Amino acid sequence: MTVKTKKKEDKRIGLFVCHCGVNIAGVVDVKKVAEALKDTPGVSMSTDYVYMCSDPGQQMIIDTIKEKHLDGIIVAACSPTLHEKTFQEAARLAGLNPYQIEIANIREQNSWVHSDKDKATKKAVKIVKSHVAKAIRNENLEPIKVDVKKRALVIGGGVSGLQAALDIADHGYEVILVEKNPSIGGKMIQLSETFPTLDCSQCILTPKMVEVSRHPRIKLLTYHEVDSVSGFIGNFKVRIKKKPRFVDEKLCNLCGECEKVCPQIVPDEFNMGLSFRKAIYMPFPQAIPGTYTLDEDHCLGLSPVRCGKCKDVCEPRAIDFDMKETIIEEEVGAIVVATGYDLYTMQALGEFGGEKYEDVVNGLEFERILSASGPTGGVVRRPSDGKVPKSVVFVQCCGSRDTEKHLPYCSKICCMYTAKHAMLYRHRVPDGQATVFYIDVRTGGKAFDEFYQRTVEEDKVLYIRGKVSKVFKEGDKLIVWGVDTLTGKKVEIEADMVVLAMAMVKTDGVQDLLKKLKISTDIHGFVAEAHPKLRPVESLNAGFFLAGCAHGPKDIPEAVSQASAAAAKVGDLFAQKELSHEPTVVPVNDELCSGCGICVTMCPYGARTLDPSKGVVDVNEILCEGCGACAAACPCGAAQQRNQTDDQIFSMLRAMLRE
Amino acid sequence: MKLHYYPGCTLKEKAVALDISTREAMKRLDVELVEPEGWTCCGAEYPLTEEKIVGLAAPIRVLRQVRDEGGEVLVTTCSFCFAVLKRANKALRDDPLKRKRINAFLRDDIQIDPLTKARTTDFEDYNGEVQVLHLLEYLRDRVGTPKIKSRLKRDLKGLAVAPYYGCRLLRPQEEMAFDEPDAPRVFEDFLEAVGCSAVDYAFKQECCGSYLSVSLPDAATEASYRVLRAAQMEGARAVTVTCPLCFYNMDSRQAAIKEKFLDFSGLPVLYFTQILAWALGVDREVLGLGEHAVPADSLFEEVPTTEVRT
Amino acid sequence: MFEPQIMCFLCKWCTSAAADLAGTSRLHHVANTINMRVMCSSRVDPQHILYAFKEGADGVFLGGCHPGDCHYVEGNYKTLRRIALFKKMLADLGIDPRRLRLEWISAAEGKKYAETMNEFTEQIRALGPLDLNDKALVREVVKDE
Amino acid sequence: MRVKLKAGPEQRTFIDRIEELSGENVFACYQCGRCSAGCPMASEMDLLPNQIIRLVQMGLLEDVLRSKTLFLCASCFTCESRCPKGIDMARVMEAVRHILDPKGKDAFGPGEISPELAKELPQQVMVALCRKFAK
Ligand SMILES: Cc1cc2nc3c(=O)[nH]c(=O)nc-3n(C[C@H](O)[C@H](O)[C@H](O)COP(=O)(O)OP(=O)(O)OC[C@H]3O[C@@H](n4cnc5c(N)ncnc54)[C@H](O)[C@@H]3O)c2cc1C
Ligand SMILES: Cc1cc2nc3c(=O)[nH]c(=O)nc-3n(C[C@H](O)[C@H](O)[C@H](O)COP(=O)(O)OP(=O)(O)OC[C@H]3O[C@@H](n4cnc5c(N)ncnc54)[C@H](O)[C@@H]3O)c2cc1C
Ligand code: SF4
Ligand code: SF4
Ligand code: SF4
Ligand code: SF4
Ligand code: SF4
Ligand code: SF4
Ligand code: SF4
Ligand code: SF4
Repeated sequence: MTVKTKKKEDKRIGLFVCHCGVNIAGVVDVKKVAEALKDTPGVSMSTDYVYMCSDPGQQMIIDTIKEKHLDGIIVAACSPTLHEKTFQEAARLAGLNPYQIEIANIREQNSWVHSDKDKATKKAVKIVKSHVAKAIRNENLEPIKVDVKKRALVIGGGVSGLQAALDIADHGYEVILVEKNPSIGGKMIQLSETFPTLDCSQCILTPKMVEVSRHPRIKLLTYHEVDSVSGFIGNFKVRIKKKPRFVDEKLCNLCGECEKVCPQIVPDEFNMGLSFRKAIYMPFPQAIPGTYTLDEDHCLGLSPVRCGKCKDVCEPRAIDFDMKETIIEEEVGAIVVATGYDLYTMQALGEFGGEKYEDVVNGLEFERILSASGPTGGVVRRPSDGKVPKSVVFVQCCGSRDTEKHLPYCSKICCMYTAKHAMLYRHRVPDGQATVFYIDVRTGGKAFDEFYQRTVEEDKVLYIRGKVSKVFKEGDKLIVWGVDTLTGKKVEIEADMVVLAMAMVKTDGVQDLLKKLKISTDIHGFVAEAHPKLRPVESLNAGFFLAGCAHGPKDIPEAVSQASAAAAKVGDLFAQKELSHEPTVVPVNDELCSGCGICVTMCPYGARTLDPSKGVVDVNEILCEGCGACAAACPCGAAQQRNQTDDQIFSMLRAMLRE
Repeated sequence: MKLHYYPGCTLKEKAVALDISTREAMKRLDVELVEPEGWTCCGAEYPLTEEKIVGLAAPIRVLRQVRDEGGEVLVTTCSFCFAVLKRANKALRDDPLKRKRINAFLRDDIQIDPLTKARTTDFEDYNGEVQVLHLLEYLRDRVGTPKIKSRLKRDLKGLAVAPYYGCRLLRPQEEMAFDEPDAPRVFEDFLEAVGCSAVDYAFKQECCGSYLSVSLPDAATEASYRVLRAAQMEGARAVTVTCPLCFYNMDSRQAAIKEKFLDFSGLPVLYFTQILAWALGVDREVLGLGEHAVPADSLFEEVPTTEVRT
Repeated sequence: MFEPQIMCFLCKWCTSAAADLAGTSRLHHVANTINMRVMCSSRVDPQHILYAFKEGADGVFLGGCHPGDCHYVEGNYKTLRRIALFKKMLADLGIDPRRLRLEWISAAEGKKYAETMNEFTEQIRALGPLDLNDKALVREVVKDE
Repeated sequence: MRVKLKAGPEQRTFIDRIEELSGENVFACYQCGRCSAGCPMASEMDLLPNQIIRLVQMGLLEDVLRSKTLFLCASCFTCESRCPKGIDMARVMEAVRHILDPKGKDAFGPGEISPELAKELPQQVMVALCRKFAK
């Protein structure tokens, strides 16, 4: 935001050259510098002092600003990263706008790297001159301020979303949790036991699910989807679509009568299609909210004429065929994206026969086969004929680490879950043979490698270092063609079942959501973080945070840590009364803007949009981070960065280069 | 309609049945096949190192001839020829340097009369203008299943046939680019269009031993046995191929296979065009069944193929 | 000996920090260069570079963060594309494209910074003073005061 | 047996030459072995395809040139179609064959085909074989 500023011709600039003991003065003739600039247009006084940043030094600056009615100052001293804030504060105390302070770096980038006094002095003069040129053109600026709506939206009800929602709610803020499925729980609720401790997944997740559903500050919206989002950090407006469940959650008493009479049989998603459910169903016994849901896509027709059997038997009259899709609107200040992952399709790997042979399954299918609540009650049986498999082959890196035809990245969790699968299988079928084909075993994580070692040493799982080329069926056996690169032998194994460690990929359809949120993704469609090391749980787009596998492959401990970190970041945001933002952004000059839209494509933060009605660009200054890429690209000079305008840059160049 | 067709040298001598059945069948689909004038052997193998690129001259000469005769498409049936022509064509399209080198090479070859040393014809650079299609691809994309179905004269009553792709037809995928190497459909779709049922088996894209048939006959015998047995185990009554070398390995080797692998009882091998021609009503005598080592006659007798009234 | 003038645009997050580090490590180097700090290498418009040449720079240096490390996500990629294109244009304007150098120098690479300054200066020295024989053309392209 | 690895220019030249001839980046191979797992001829080979490429990476020229494998590859491209790093082993094999002693004996020449066999063989196989294995 700009505040009234004097014209450059009327400006009174003060120059303060620092000796920094001998650090500067030992090489640069500081008096000469002060002297040389005395008569530069705009400079109304110049002086030098031994330590500018010392208390007396700062006091001198404050007093001089007041006495001489300075409109701007230049401190020629060390790097701005060191004391820019110090001198801005001093200026503020003297009643000067802090954006009128310029730091000329004559230490790190001059006296400390040169020994020729004459050259260093001349260079210092040029450096300072360039700042004078800039300073007379600086505007008074005020930080941009906005309010914050202290409510958060969490999208996705897997373990990450649940953790984030609980943490934010426990910080004392309201949370809206949107889950597209009939129940929360995500993928974790489908897992059997979890590495590295082998806790039963449901035992540790159900309490969290219940806590979420009972938390006074969490509004749980299952079977809902985000329809659109507008606004910006601190001030989002969200439209949320409620999909009709056709069963009143409050009335349904879980008697299950409807399910008994429903004639429609559908593959059960929770069991990965290894068993069946009805068109009216409860996803799994611990589902939250505890209610039946009528699946419109499979129901015979939502009308008593077509069927209506369920409605007839429902005593509490919970079933309502006339429910319609509705839209809810909410206002929130922050959005956490926790939409999780999916597995790569087995269809993409035709040579493994995953689509052709029932007994070639993916990791999640095997989780259900291992699970006590699964379709086989925890007894390992193969899907085709229910036999207990005596030889199971596990294939790692299915679709992962394949730069050429599939996905180049490592899915990170499959080494661990394959070890878990092999171990659990050996526990369940003690006379069974488990063979794992791997390229590398990657078990970085606390207690992870110990877990893998146990699988090999204690459970005698045979690990073969090589990739499988082909799986095919002969009679009722699956034949696996692999290789042991350690002995250089091509190997063939007869298996009763093959488990493919399919790569983790972005959630199916999530790109539509991310497009609505207008947040950036990486090339694989996972949500991109602001900085891989220093800002790993924030999106580049202000106000968006990320948690769990929406950001990339990870296990539960990591997903939960990230969720808590994202919640903490939301807490940071909400702890502020209002948001303030650097004003050195790039606005638009409506009169010069031709509406070409070039700058729009340059901006990594979506701060610039083309306003079709006005034919010019619209800048949301809250979103602009001030990189200046747009300013450099604008062919019309309509995009000028505050206090680093093209005019300022040109004038600095003149000051530096013209003899 | 006229269509450029490259038979390749094997079809002119050892695999006459493939040539004849192709011509007869295409006639019944209103396509007249014309051979590019003065065509020569394509070289059979696509040169795989950068220094052997003169090997591209032969196939490119053929393609240039097709272009000069006004042809836009060239079809082949033999997988080896197909691979060489298609890959050479793509190499010329994609790589300006190869384009230059091969054209320079061919320019000498055409412009200078070896005797009089005089320039003869005007030469126009060949830049990959012609499209090379395998007949299966042509049938799928240009003729189309509905038309094939409408011309069928015999009902093959779902005869169980195992399609054999072998190694040259689909790989390398980036260059052959007309079906998925590990989950192909084109051959299956063809068989279903002519009234057979396509047998799904695990070895349809495994190599039959290829040219190692000569230097390492035992390995080829074993490789072919694996394919044949897998097809038979899935209930195939015959295996069908597109390539004379595949045919040789799977048909002529069956005596050796039977000697070595006692569980194998023999399985007729047919060119896909023989099935097509038969279904389109071509007389059995014309199909060249006499060339087969494993009699296929019985198959045509035993399977009750009824005439479809038209 | 010819002492070239070299104008350096340094991104605040990486190369300018590297220049500071060269300072704290007292890595002495030639004094022919002079630095301007910008928020991101992508803030630099070819116009600025051309203007620097016109005002007397014999060489122009542009420093940014390594690919993947840009504080503003992909500003350095934008720079890379922009500069590659601009170098072609420079040749048309009669300015040897070698007079413009783009280098990724991270905040940790003080040594690389100092060495690059020395090296680039030598390179420009070898090329000799910039003789803008077609000043008019350059002037047309660059806006003036 | 212990081999002494020499990382000298001689090894480098060999590796560069293979890369240049084949157009493949042999260092892209991460030794997953998938090529060998699916190779129809692997059971006949003294060195598996992945071992060939490994030896090339290590610059062990002699071992590679000595291998029978070079003349067992049928250029069937099964490995190429499944290699996660897109390496075309048939090209690597051909490149190695290319730098074998040019004056050496043909691995398999037309002379080795008996007239009876020649009568029966499809033409293409003889042309192909000579292209692959003869000097
Ligand atoms: C076979 C297998 C075994 C595993 N075993 C273990 C193990 O033993 N130990 C371990 O630590 N980890 C294990 N994992 C990893 C574990 O599954 C994940 O780390 C964890 O589930 C990630 O949780 P999440 O919340 O990020 O994602 P998810 O569990 O995928 O949850 C995402 C949620 O978001 C919802 N959603 C998606 N899109 C939308 C949308 N547009 N709108 C609204 N909601 C949406 C989804 O419906 C889902 O409920 C295993 C993974 C696999 C594949
Ligand atoms: C060779 C090597 C290379 C690496 N390269 C990378 C890389 O390229 N990328 C990457 O992401 N990671 C890398 N890492 C990992 C990275 O170093 C760590 O992840 C990171 O430094 C951990 O930070 P920390 O704050 O947890 O611990 P530390 O950096 O160890 O900080 C702990 C601090 O606590 C202080 N301290 C200890 N005890 C006490 C006490 N009793 N009282 C007060 N203070 C105490 C210590 O003095 C120290 O300052 C590398 C690690 C190594 C060993
Ligand atoms: S019959 Fe009604 S109350 Fe009972 S489970 Fe079904 S919907 Fe719920
Ligand atoms: S109306 Fe639909 S859900 Fe109800 S019983 Fe019939 S098919 Fe099932
Ligand atoms: S985690 Fe292991 S199995 Fe999964 S992609 Fe990485 S290396 Fe392969
Ligand atoms: S301990 Fe370190 S070096 Fe070893 S496998 Fe783990 S991450 Fe790699
Ligand atoms: S300065 Fe950067 S962040 Fe701001 S609008 Fe321009 S491109 Fe976007
Ligand atoms: S680049 Fe400049 S002229 Fe074009 S839309 Fe943006 S501000 Fe307007
Ligand atoms: S399949 Fe490819 S990456 Fe794997 S070992 Fe063979 S050549 Fe190397
Ligand atoms: S191309 Fe050669 S190495 Fe590759 S699978 Fe075929 S025979 Fe084996």
